[in-house]
Order: sequence, then structure tokens, then C-alpha cells
Amino acid sequence: MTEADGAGAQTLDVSLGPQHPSTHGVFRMNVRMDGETVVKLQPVFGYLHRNHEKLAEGKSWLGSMPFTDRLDYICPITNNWGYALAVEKLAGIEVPDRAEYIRVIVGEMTRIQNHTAFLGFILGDMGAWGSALMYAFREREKILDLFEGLTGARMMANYMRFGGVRCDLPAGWLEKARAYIETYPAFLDEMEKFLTGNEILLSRLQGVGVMSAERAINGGLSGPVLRASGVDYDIRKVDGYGVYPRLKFRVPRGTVGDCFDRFMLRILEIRESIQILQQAFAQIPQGPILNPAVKTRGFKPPVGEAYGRIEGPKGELGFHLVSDGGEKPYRYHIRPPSLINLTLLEEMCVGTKIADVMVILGSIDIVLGEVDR
Amino acid sequence: MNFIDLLKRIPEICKTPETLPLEGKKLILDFVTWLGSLVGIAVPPWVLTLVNILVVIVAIIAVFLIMFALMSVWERKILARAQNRYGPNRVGPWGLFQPVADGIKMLTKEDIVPRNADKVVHFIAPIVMLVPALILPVLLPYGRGMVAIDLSVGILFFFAVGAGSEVAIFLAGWSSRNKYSILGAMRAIAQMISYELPLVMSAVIVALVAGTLSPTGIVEAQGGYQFGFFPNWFVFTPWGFVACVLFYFSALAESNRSPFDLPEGESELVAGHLTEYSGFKYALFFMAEYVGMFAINGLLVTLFLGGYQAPLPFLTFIPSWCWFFIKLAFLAFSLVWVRATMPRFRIDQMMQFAWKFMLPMSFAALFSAAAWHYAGRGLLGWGISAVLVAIPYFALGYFCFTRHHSADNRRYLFSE
Amino acid sequence: MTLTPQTVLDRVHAALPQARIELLNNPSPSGQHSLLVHRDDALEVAQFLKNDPELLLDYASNVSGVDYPDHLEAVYHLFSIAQKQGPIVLRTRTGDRSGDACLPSLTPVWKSADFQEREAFDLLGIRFEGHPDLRRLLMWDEFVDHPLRKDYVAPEDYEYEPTPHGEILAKISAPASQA
Amino acid sequence: MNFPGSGIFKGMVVSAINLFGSYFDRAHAKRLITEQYPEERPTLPEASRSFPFLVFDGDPEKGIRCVACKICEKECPPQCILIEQDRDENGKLLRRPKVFNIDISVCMGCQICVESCPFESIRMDNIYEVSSYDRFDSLVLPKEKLLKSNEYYHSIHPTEAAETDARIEAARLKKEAAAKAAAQKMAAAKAAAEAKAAAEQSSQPESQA
Repeated sequence: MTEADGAGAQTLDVSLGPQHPSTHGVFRMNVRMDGETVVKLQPVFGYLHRNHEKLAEGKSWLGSMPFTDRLDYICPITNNWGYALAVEKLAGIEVPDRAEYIRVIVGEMTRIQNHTAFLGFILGDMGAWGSALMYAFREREKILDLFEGLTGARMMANYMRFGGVRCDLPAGWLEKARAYIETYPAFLDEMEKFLTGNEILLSRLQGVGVMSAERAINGGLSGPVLRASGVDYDIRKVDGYGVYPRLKFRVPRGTVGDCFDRFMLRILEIRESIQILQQAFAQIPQGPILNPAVKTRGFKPPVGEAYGRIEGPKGELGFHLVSDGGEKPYRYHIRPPSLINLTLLEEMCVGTKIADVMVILGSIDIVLGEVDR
Repeated sequence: MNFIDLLKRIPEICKTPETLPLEGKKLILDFVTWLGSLVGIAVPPWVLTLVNILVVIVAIIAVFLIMFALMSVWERKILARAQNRYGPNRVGPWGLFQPVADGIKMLTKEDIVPRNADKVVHFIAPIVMLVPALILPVLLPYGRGMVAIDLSVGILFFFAVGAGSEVAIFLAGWSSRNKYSILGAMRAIAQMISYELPLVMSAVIVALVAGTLSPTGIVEAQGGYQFGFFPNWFVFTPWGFVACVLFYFSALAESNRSPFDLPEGESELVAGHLTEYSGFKYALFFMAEYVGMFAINGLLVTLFLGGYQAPLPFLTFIPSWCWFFIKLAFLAFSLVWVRATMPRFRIDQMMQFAWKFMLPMSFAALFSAAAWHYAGRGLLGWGISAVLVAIPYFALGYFCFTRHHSADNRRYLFSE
Repeated sequence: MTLTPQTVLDRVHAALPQARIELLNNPSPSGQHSLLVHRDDALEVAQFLKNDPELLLDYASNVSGVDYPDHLEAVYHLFSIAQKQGPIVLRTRTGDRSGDACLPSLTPVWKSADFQEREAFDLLGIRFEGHPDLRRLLMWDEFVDHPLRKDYVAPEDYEYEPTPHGEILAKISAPASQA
Repeated sequence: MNFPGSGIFKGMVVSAINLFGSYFDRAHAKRLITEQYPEERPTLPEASRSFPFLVFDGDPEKGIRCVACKICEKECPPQCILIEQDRDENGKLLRRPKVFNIDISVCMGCQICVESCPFESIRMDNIYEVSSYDRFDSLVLPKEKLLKSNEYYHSIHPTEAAETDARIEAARLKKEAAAKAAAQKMAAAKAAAEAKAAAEQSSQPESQA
């Protein structure tokens, strides 16, 4: 316990984390509290730092692909996609249509399972005894089973390749996936009935961590957190990468910008993703899945640099790659959405209660593998 | 008197399950007398009194500890099923021996005392927590004529002793020298003092209506059936229903159960006042919490759910003490069910809920009970009192909650 | 107006004629050519890029440091959320790799550069002047070197994972005093 | 219908549905999806992968497909493969590995070795019960433990194995055809040369002499 410097009030400095039940990993916040109210908050990073960018400079271009699985380990496939997209930009590689559709399918399924897991996590942060989390994980498990059937691994998929995907859909996979996604709206309705009307949840989420659109843009927020503040910005629409321009979907955005909007936005996005998936299931063409011009061994993109980004489930996932024409990247930089969405954490948290800090952190939806890399 | 006679009485006792515990106690006393006659001395009356007390104490502690053990596994089972898991099912049949495994684990764990802790207070806090929790069950009537101490001011004594656990939680939180602990302890004090008011208020209503503070008297006041089948329990009157719900939620808060588990608040305060406790001391806290929870829900059964009375006239063949425990089990189940559903309150919202909603509602229930009483305790009174609690409920609900928070007032825009 | 590096460059030249800014060609098929700003003018140019009603580059998405043999660079990928365009790549260059590795911080303009500039400082040793809170981000405060530089030599026994291969195996099986 | 507390009420209904529902839908596994692991085992999908193994045809000594080219060692992102090429008694390098170790505590199952192998010799296994108390002896798999037969490969990844076999067969046929063609060409060339020589011999007998 320390006296606040010159403030005259009795304040309490607490180091929340790195070992703490609801910091989503080894995140740490130095919080100064006046009673239960937060007056200062300083995030501390690096407890899960694995030197990902340095490691990549010592691997071949393809060799970094399995490492991207471990960035945001809740949704590895979109990480794969972000990296593959950046390299394709760097080397000017065309991707066959079927591969693009497969990418959309697995990418949107990843988004669904990430957002579903989010619903569980934020309830955990609010102190619910894990029921919502278990329902969410129950459904996520089924999607992970589909991923295992396709990529061979539930989480560490290592599925994308430069110019396509690694393997084609196994026989019957598409039907299984389609049948499963058809059951999803029912689950989502049940989840909404379970959660959104709950008075305790409403009072915990509404009016907490409000962020204006202007500050959100300046602070570099991205993904659902940005859109909850009322900014209409979805990279799937703006950049139109992959085959997203051919698919019809809507981009939801909030009007208040508090935790409840972020919470609801995830649910709305899942519903849109289901729409995208149904169209993709219907439209997927036959054809090759990999650009035959791309070599597995000894892949060398031309000299230059590129910044490729996708709309990951957590926000804008970007890769800034610099090539010197060699077999290894000269510079490999990741723009992690989880880290940059934390930029405004202090602004959101100051003046709220300590319990709100957990909810705000949960509503941003971070994964420490990506924050610290 | 000889031993054979005593043995012969056992099947006789078993024939009337209604009085089985009482007759069993008498049998044990007679057995002691027989033992005395065996060695050729007349057993002095104080020994018999002592044995009487000991038998009751042992019985209550044994019953509540067995209930604690069963509850710890049952709670995990229910919670697991509500979350679509199996729950403990590895130790013994259906995981029934899980408490034994837990106990062994707890006892063999290292007892850690932080270096800077106040060691004496740190040591006595779990004891201070457990003692009042074990005193509480003494006051409850478990069946007809089955109450260990029939105090005429039983309710008052119950609340007086029950407040002791607050001291223990603060001792635990303060002595641990941990910031989470002290925060948890401060929350616990604020919460318990706030919720003591609606808790006591709703009990006061019952005491006023029943005209007695004795738990046995209150249960007897709820005897008999309206129209020959409808039990006269207080929960079936509008004021009684409201008071019962208020009591239920206050009891949740008093026993630090979800959604009022702020003192432990594992998502923000790690484990609150329990952060620095381990091993057997932690187990004592755990035990005290559960026994306290049973006791306060036993009081709820006594006050509102007709205690040991059967719900329907033709069900009276089931012994009265069974009914008490059946109702208690139902309440325990509902506690877990609530825990499986709800997120936790925030500290300021919890205080608001206590002071702005529950306390006014308990006053409303008080007025409603008065109206019910003066309108002749009949259907007319029922209607008047229903109106008298419904209006404040919706008004308070709107002004305290719906005005601020609602899922319907949010708009979401979509762009193609 | 469509934002390309050339149009942005023209606009900056028109508004800030004294600013030293040039177009850097990117030979890769990505075609993301960048604008190299002299570090002394960077803050002014950044303010202009963000506030100019034609450009409105209000979103600094990515900031990365790059280590080149004779200088360090900070690369900013700017987007315009208002116009839904981008990226415009802005680079600033340090004088050298050691003594003069200073750049102006653009965090006052784009708050989102905060953590990424700290990261570039941490891993590459670019000192951002005017940054509100320039501390190490990922490495711990006592750490001395900048691990992402090309000339960084990792200490051998540094949190090593013992693998049974080759000399590391020999090292761990040897007595501790010799190691 | 909305009254204060109705949201909580609805939530309680949902959790009750799940509570009792979990007792009744074990058959179609909609809610209760837990597998009671040591008794129940998952049926792994065909694509499932865990750690690499080496394929051999017929005899584990002679049929080993690996030629110790060390491509996988180089490509492996976490560097968990160690290969030493075998030598015969004269010290001449042989096209087979003497040491082939995979440290599966380092291996992350990324399958890049499989993709980079030009000889179809390293493939992904789907074993998952590999935990052990010992870091080195049982988690560093030597060549003997890695070698598994092509039949085993067929049993775990039938589709992929069939494709591999077809590729090998095609390559063999192609090689044979090429060899045959080369032999024919050679024979033809030889015959032509002989014919030519004969012709020359016949036309210029005096010069030969």
C-alpha cells in the first residue's frame, strides 16, 4: 500500500497478473486503485515473448507458417491466411478459385468459433461459473473436429500455403460442415436467450468502457472493437481480398461503443459469418487448390516489401514483410490486433471499478500469444 | 432392564419413523443407564444430561458434515451437468467418494503462512469462521419436537451468532497481508452488513405474523391446510413470497454464493480473503461456508417453507424430519442452479441492489403483510397484499434497473 | 481522390514545399511504393497527412522498424478510414545505427503508434523522441541489447532448451563448474 | 414478456434445459460431448497427424525409402531432426541414413518435412499416447522406432497412402520406361554404330587394315 504521490488520498497499487485468473494468459496490469476505483493502469507485456519475428528471420519463408499458428492460438487458420496473403502480395502469386473459397470457409468458421469462445470468456470474466464458457466450447469443439478432419490438427492447422491451401477438402467434409453450420443459428438463439437479457449481465456490460469513434480510430482499434464504436470499417469489404467481393454480407456496427456493444457485435458477426458460409458452400467450384508455380522448397520472392492484412476475428491482422530476394525473410513484422487494441485500455479503464477492468479486457478479446509474440 | 430389552426396542422404534431420532436418543440414554447398572452404579443425572447434549452435538455435526461432503460432490455434479460435462465420476461409484479424496488432498497439502502475515490471527480466522457456523444448526427444528435448543428468541440468536462469520472473514483478509485478501475482506464486510438488513427485515415480517421468535412456533404457525389441501406456508402468500425471495437472495449474499461471491471474486480478486489459505485451513473455511449455507437455508425452510410440514395432507406418512431435509436439498439444488446461470454483480451494483431495491421491497412486504393480517388473512387480504408488493416491485424494477439497462434500447447499424 | 503515393506526394509538396520527402520505389509485385520523409520534417508531414481534408490518413495501422546495414527505418502503414483507402507507406530513416538512431515519434499524431514504436525501440533500438512513454515493450527493462538487429548475437546459454543434439548435450552432461 | 428479472428467469430455464438435457442426449451427442478418455477412444479422422515417421517397403533395413538427403533436416522449422548419412566399410557415403533422430518433444507436427521430402519417405503418424517421465530416452525417437511399414501407413491414412503409392508407381514406370527407352536408344545407337562401323569397315577395308 502506498500513498499516492501528492494526491492525498489513500490508494492501493496492485499488480494484476501475470498470474491471474482472468488476464487471459500472462498479461499484467499495474493498477492503482482508490478504493475499488481505478485511477491509473499500466499494461506490462512480454511474459510470453518468444521472439517470433527474430525466429522467422532464420527460417525459410514457408518455415514461418507453422509459427503463425501459435500467434493467436484461438484462430490459427486466419493467422495462416494473413501470412499467406502478405507473401502472395510480395511475390505476386495468384490463388486458384477453389483455394480462395476454402480459405473463406475455414476463415469464417474460425471467426465463428473465436466469437463463440469470446462469449464464454467474457462471461468468465464477469464471474459466471463457466456455463456459458462450456456451451461455447462445446460448439467450438465441433468446429475444431471439422478442422481436424480437414487440416489434421484441431488447432495448429498449418493449413495455408503460398498460392493456395495445403490439401483439398476430404470426401464428405463439405456436407458435414454444411450440416453443422445449419444447426448453428439454433445454438446462437439459445445462447442469446441465456445471456443477452440477463439483468446482471446488462448492468455489468452497458455503459462500461465506452470508447468514442474518433478515439477508437486514433488509437488504432480494429475489428469488432472498432466497429462497436460505430466505425464502419471491415477489411473484408474495404480491401476485398479473397472472394469476399463475390459474397453478400452485412457489416454490423454499434452506436454506443461500450462493452455491451462489443459483446452484441460478436453475436451479430457470427450470424453474418453463417450467411457467408452458406453462400460459400453453395458457390465453391472444383479445380486446383494450389498455384503450381509456387515451389515448396527454396521459395524465393523477389526483392521488395509488402504489407498484407486480413480481417482476423480479433481485428486487423497485418504482416509487413521485407524480402532481399533470399530464401529467408529479411524482415518479418506482425501487426497483432490484440496488442494494438490494448492501446486504449487505460483510457477505457480509468474511473471504472476493478471488476470492470476484467470485463473491458475481456471485451477487447486478446490472446497473449499474439500480444507478446 | 437388560440389554436384550434394549435390542428388542430397535425394531419397534423403526416401525414409527416419525419419532425415530427422538426414540433413538432415548435408547442411547437407556443404554448408558444399563451400562451403569452393569458395573453396579446408578448413573448420576448430570452424566445423563451430558450424554444427552453430546448425542445431540454429535448427531448435528455428523449430519451436517455428511451433508457437506455430499453437497461438495453433488454441487460439482449439478454444475457439471448444467455445463454439459460429467463432473467427478472417477472416485468410487458415480464419484461418490470424491469428498474423501478431496479431504485427503486438503489434509496432506502444505499449510502455507505468508512471511508477513499476522500468524496468530491467520491461524484463528478459520476457527472463528467455523464455530458460529456449527452453532447455527442447533436452533433449527428438524422435525416434530426435534430441536436441540428450543430458544424462545431463536431467530434473534440465529442472526446474532451468524454475524460472527463476518469477523472471521475480515480477520482472514486482514491477517494475510495480501492486497487481494484485504480487498476481498472489505467487500465481504460491506456486503454482509448491507444484506443483513433485508435478511433480518424479511425474517421480522414472519415473526410479526407468527407472533413468535421461536423457530418451532413459526413452523407450527404454518401447520394445517387451506381448503383441505393447500398448505398454510408463508411462501404461498404474496408478502411471504416476496419476503422469501428477499431472504433467499440475502442468504446467497450472506453465504457468499454466486452471484454475490464478490469477496472471493475469482475473476478479479483471485480468491479474495482465501488467497493465502491452503490445506486444512482452507478446508475449514470451505466447510464453514457450506455449513453456514445449510443453516441459513434451513432457516429459510423454517420461516417460509413450512419447516417440517408436509406439502400435501396425504403426504404426512413421510416423517416430518424427512420433509425438512427434502426441502433443504431442493434449496441446495437451486443454489447450484443459480450459480450455474449467473454472472457476478459488481460491488457498487450489489450495494445498490441491497439498499435501493431489496430494503424498500422488504418494507413493502412488511406493509403487505400488515394489510394481509388486517384484511382477515383470507382471499381479500391475499389480493390486497399482492397489489401492495407488485406495485413497488415494478416501480423499483423500472427506476433501479430498466431505466438504465435494457437490451431493447440498443440499435445496431448494418452496412452492405 | 484516389490515394496513391504519387498523389499524396504531390499534395504534400503543394502544402509543405520545404518538407524533404521523396518517393521510394518498391520493386516487388505488391507495388506498395513508399514515401521517405526526412526525420526532421516527419512530425509536420504526419500532422498534415492526418488532418488534410483530401487525404485524411487517420489510421496508422502498422508501425515496424527495419534494420538496414547503415541505418534503421521506421515504416508506417497509413490508412484512411474516412475514405477507405490505403495503404500509404511512410518511412523515416535514422542517421546511423548507433549514436544517431533517433527518429521523431508519431505517437502524438496517431496514438496507435504507441506500442509499436515502443516495440521498435525495444527490439531494434530506434529512439523515438517525443514518445510519451518510451520503455521496453517485450524484453525486460534490464536487458541491454536489441535482439532484432542483424548483428545481435544471442548468448548461448540463454534460456536454452536442452536438446540432445551435439554440443549442447555435451554441455549439459558436463559438470556445472566447467560450463 | 419483459418484467424486471425476466432475463434471469430465461437464463435459468436455459441452464435447466441443459442440466436435464445432458442426461438424455448421450446418443446423438448434441450436448454431452465429453469422451470418457481411457475407456472411450476417439476415432481419429484420416487427416489427423501428430508426429512424423519413416516409411519402409517390405524389409526395414533394405526397404527404407529415406536416402539421407537431409532436406527435411534443413526445412524443419523447429530443427528437431538429426540425420547422419551411412557409410560403407570403405568410407564411401551410402544413400541411406545411419542416424535418423526426431526429437518429438521439440517437433510441432507441422508436416513441413512431409511436404518437402522428395522421396515420399517421411509421413505423419497419428499416435498420441507418447507421454513419458523421461525427456531424452523415450521422446527422442531413433531410426528404429521411427521406421514403420507401408502397410501401417495404409492403415492410418488410406487415401493419402494410395496416392503416394500411385505416385511412386508412376515414377517407377516412368523411370523404367525412360530406362527402357534409354536402353533401346542405346541399343539402337549401338546397332547404328555397329552398322555404321560395319559399313565403314566394308567400304573402307583397306584403311582399317
